[in-house]
Amino acid sequence: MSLIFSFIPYIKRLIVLILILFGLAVGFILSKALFDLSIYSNAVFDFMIDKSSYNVAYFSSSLIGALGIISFIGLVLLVGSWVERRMIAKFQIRVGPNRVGIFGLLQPIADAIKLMQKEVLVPAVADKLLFFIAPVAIFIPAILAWAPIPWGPNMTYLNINIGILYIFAVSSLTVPIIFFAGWSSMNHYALLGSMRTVAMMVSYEIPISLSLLSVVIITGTLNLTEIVLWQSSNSIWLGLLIPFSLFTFFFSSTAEINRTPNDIAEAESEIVAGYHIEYSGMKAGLFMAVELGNAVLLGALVTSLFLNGWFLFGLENYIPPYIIFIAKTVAIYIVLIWLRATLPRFRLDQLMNFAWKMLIPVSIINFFMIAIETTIITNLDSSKYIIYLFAIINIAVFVGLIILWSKIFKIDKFSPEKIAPIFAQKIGGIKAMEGTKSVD
Amino acid sequence: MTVQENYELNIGPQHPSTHGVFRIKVSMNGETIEDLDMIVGYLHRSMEKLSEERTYTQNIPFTDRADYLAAMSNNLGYCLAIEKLANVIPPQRATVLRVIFAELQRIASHAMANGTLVSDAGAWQTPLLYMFREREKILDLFEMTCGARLTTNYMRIGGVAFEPPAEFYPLLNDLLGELPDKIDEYMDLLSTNEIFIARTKNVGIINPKDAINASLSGPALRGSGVPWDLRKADPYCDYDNYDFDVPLGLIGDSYDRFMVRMFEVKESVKIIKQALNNLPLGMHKTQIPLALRPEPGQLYFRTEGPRGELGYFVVSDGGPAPYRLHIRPPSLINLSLLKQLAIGSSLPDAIVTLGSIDIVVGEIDR
Amino acid sequence: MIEFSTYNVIFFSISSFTLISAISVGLVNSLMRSLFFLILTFIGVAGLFILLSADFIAIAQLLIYAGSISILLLFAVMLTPESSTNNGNSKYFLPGILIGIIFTYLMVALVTIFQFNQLSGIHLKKLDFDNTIASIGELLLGKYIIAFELASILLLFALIGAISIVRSNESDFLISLNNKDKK
Amino acid sequence: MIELEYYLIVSILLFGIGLFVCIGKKNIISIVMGIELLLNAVNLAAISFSRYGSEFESQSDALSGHIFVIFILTVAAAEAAIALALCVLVYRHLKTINVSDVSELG
Amino acid sequence: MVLTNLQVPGKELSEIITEFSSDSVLDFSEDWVQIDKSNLLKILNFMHTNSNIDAAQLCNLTAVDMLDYFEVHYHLQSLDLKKLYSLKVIIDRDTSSLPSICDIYLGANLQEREIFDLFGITFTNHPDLRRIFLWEGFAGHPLRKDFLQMENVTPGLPSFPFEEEGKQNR
Repeated sequence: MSLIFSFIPYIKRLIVLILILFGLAVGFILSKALFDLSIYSNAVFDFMIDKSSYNVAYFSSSLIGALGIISFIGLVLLVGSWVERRMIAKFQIRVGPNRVGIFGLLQPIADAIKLMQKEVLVPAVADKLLFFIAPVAIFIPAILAWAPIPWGPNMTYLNINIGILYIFAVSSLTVPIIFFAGWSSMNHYALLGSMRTVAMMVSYEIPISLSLLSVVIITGTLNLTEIVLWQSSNSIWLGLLIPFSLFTFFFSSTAEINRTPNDIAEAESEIVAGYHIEYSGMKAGLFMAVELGNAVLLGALVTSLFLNGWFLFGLENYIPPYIIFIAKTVAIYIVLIWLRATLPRFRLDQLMNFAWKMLIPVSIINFFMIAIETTIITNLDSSKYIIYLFAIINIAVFVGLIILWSKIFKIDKFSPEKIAPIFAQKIGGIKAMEGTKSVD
Repeated sequence: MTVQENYELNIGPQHPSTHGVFRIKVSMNGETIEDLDMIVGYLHRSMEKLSEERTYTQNIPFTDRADYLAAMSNNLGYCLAIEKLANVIPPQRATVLRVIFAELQRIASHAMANGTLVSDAGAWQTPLLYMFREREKILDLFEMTCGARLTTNYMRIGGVAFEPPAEFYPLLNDLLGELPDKIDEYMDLLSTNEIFIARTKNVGIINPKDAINASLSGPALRGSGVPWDLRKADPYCDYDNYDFDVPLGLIGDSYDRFMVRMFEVKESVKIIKQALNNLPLGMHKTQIPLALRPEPGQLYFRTEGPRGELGYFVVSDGGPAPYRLHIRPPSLINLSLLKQLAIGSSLPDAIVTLGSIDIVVGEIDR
Repeated sequence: MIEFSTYNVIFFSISSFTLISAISVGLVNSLMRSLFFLILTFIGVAGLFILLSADFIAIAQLLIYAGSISILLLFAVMLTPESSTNNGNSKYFLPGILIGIIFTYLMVALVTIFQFNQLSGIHLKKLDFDNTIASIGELLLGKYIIAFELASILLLFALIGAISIVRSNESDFLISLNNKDKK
Repeated sequence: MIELEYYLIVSILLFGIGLFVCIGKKNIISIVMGIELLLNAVNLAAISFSRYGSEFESQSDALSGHIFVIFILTVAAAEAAIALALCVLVYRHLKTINVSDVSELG
Repeated sequence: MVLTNLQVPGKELSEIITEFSSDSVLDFSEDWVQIDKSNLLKILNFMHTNSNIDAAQLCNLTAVDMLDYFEVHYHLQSLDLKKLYSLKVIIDRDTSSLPSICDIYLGANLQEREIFDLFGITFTNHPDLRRIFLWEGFAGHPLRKDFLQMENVTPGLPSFPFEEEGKQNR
């Protein structure tokens, strides 16, 4: 009997595993119907078109799409915080939340409820209007930026042909809002935090725009869906073709959304919580939710721009394409959590030096290289395999540039190979020290 | 730039990176620190006044509440001082047990110091929890022998309070077995991590002459390369028949102090192994008269605590209680250079420097 | 004559939103709040551009006005500390209102009298630009290439000038920190 | 239907408000804000003309309004940068950015 | 009279000091040398700079309230010669002030502030002499023996709590 008892915790996990597999199987069988979710909004459109005018039909069908995306974001916010806490716990050899619900799955809901019933404190000297508007206003760009993301073959909510520029404009809207959040709470820490964020975000928008520019040049369109189609038609992932843009985009947008290793804004050990220090209750919850939403948004952007969106070597004909897209997004999100769990934080001026002295010049060079390559690809219409040659060249140049640059600017002042300890030959003060110095 | 008045910032008593109730008033111009003022005393219990109304044995629990992260080494220092004053000779087995527990406490306190330094530099407490894994094992060993994990109150005048239980030695052996490669694991995780190097290299550099003049001691002094360790210079508890090395730093920045503490843990493991090999049999405590009355006189006795030179200045007037007991706080005196180090540097650097000097507020305020 | 259709509703709501926030830029007494309403006006004008199906210009407006010029104004307000509180009215407050009203009255009269609709045909042929960005790109680098280059030079001079004016001696934090690393 | 006139009236109102802010405000930064409002009003008028004009033969002619606005955007950005640099300089020397105080030349 | 093994015996230290400045050693015993308050700085400077004494580091600075006078103890150590020197200065209770040694030993700064805070001994030309532990408005100095003016309470512990009379092994 004791044998069975010792298996109790494992039986629980076994049951959950079986449940997940069963769900996948049912989903797979049903997925023939769930392949392309746009059928449903079109059906609503056709139904409404003969009932009333074009605008009302268009509006109601787009409502269905919006509902889909907002529910996905809601799901992400709930499950995301659970995944993040469990992952960081696993990195730190501890268990993470497992009390509330099975495996702690209800922990995010418990957090949300706790935050909601907390009293909302408003500093007396705070600028009431900006103080109340900032947390709400910071959420709008985070959701707006989801519109042009291509989930599936024709499942893009807003298939506008300036997709990248739209995302760039919406993300640059958050900067003044963060500043108002920090400034309006009239707290020294908050002001210092918001000034730091604004300085960092402004100086990291340039590397992002340069890296996105090289993507636009090589694919020829700004529309995200067409970028994904270009990647699948030329059967190469942009992440491999232009690796430096992928690195720049990924690193600079960690700075843009204040995640480690550049979470300067709310650096716990220095300025306690940066710009959202005075917010309590659900307002603080909103700021944390936005940070989580931005992280997953970054994952979605990287997958659609660099990792060939919903294509996975022909797998998309069997599995619904948006499942692949979500899988890739979650993969990038896990990389972000991994960064957050392990890396310490940059100092602000190191961050700025890195952006201005390393990222911008090297991405300009990278941008020229890719311009040359696109002219070769488009005008000389050479064979299809030249792209792979370019991919290899680009990777080599990428590695060479980074090593070259770090040597020129001697950014790595300290070569980090293993350090041999220096032991004292004889015990004493200054004279004894001269002894040891001359020896080694 | 425009001459606006400096930007007052209170890194106040409640702050994640001040290691306890310790307040720094900083006036900054932009990101650079113009002026720094340390405000101490939030944890001042006036231990020295209380110790004048308690007998020598009753004062032992005070000492492990002075530096609550290194209770064993505090007890050791106090008991050795009183034994020397009342010339009580502890049995051989007690001295070796004392060395074992003092070195275990040094490992636990260094794990705490380096862990908090790394989480000050920004890593989300991951290295801290790795180091706490070892610290937990050591604290379990303490709990096994003397019932308490933090304020151990384990040493008595004339020996050690209890004999460690039977299962103490096998547990200690396999802890010592796995500890060195755990240290290598942290070293790979941190010492070659570019961001950690960028954050701690050339931060808070103390040159040896200033370190000696400002009477720094312990890892802060050895970080600047000064080869001074009381266990070698003034061997108490017959440390001289253990062979171990004293690691030194190169230029005295936060990175060197971090590495000095890391290597010191390895040396402590060597010491404990040698101590365990020749642990003599015999009594763990000699009998001392209940009303211990050392003859009038004064004594300044020093031991090498994890944070530096832990001195006890005892003046006795022949009565059962010390006429005057002064504890030399290494944490407080190591801070005498903090102002020069912080002025001119930025706030994150000052926080990392404070973390690398490794203070415990209980010891500062006594 | 204005029948109720979604297009009208959207137009009137966005334009009233823009005008109200534009008015409150002038009337609010704290400079930071007036800056906030200015950003709302920029977003409202971007909405109007979308109604005029000029999608590239709407996004560019959002990006440049609401994204960067507002940050410039933010930094200016921060660098002049006590100014961020008073957004008081100069002594020409009433003449300002008078001039504003007279100007709008005259221009509106001009617009209504000259019947712009008849001049440019009653039912204006609405050109639905569906894809403006491609043709704007060609125009910018085709017909207006000189103006494009001049604009880039102008931007270069303006920014270098602005930086060299404001930058004072070596008190800049980043420089001082770099020198510290170097020695 | 929404005609050209409605858009022109909105841009004129915006222009009037810009004028009011420029004239009626004491603070240099508010005046710069007023100028931004004026430029926005001009942009709006340009785009509405390019949208409702019917004499254009091809789309490229119709887009001339857009090009016009793009150049206004760049000029506005450059002008705002210079204006605010000057404003900071004025503050540094005269400790005030109140327009009526900044009157003597010396 | 107890000596730690690095400590230089009083007699030897007093000879060194008298040979430097004759009248400054007022008294010495096995483990301390009492020097005159007036030329304290001169002696410390001499010990700090002289190479064969080389008192490089100030270990400890404490004060003891001996009911009718204060004793301030300086423990200096030389790292290279591995020697510990302990000096003592006697100052009377009412005009309790001493010259500050901050400019010779930087480490003395905080310790002198602590002595000022707990004993009330003022150190002349100390960089910023103010209370370190207690708040400014605190009346009195706790470590003085006459701090608690209760009538039947005598400072210190006169006898062991459970001891019967006569059997104390004084």
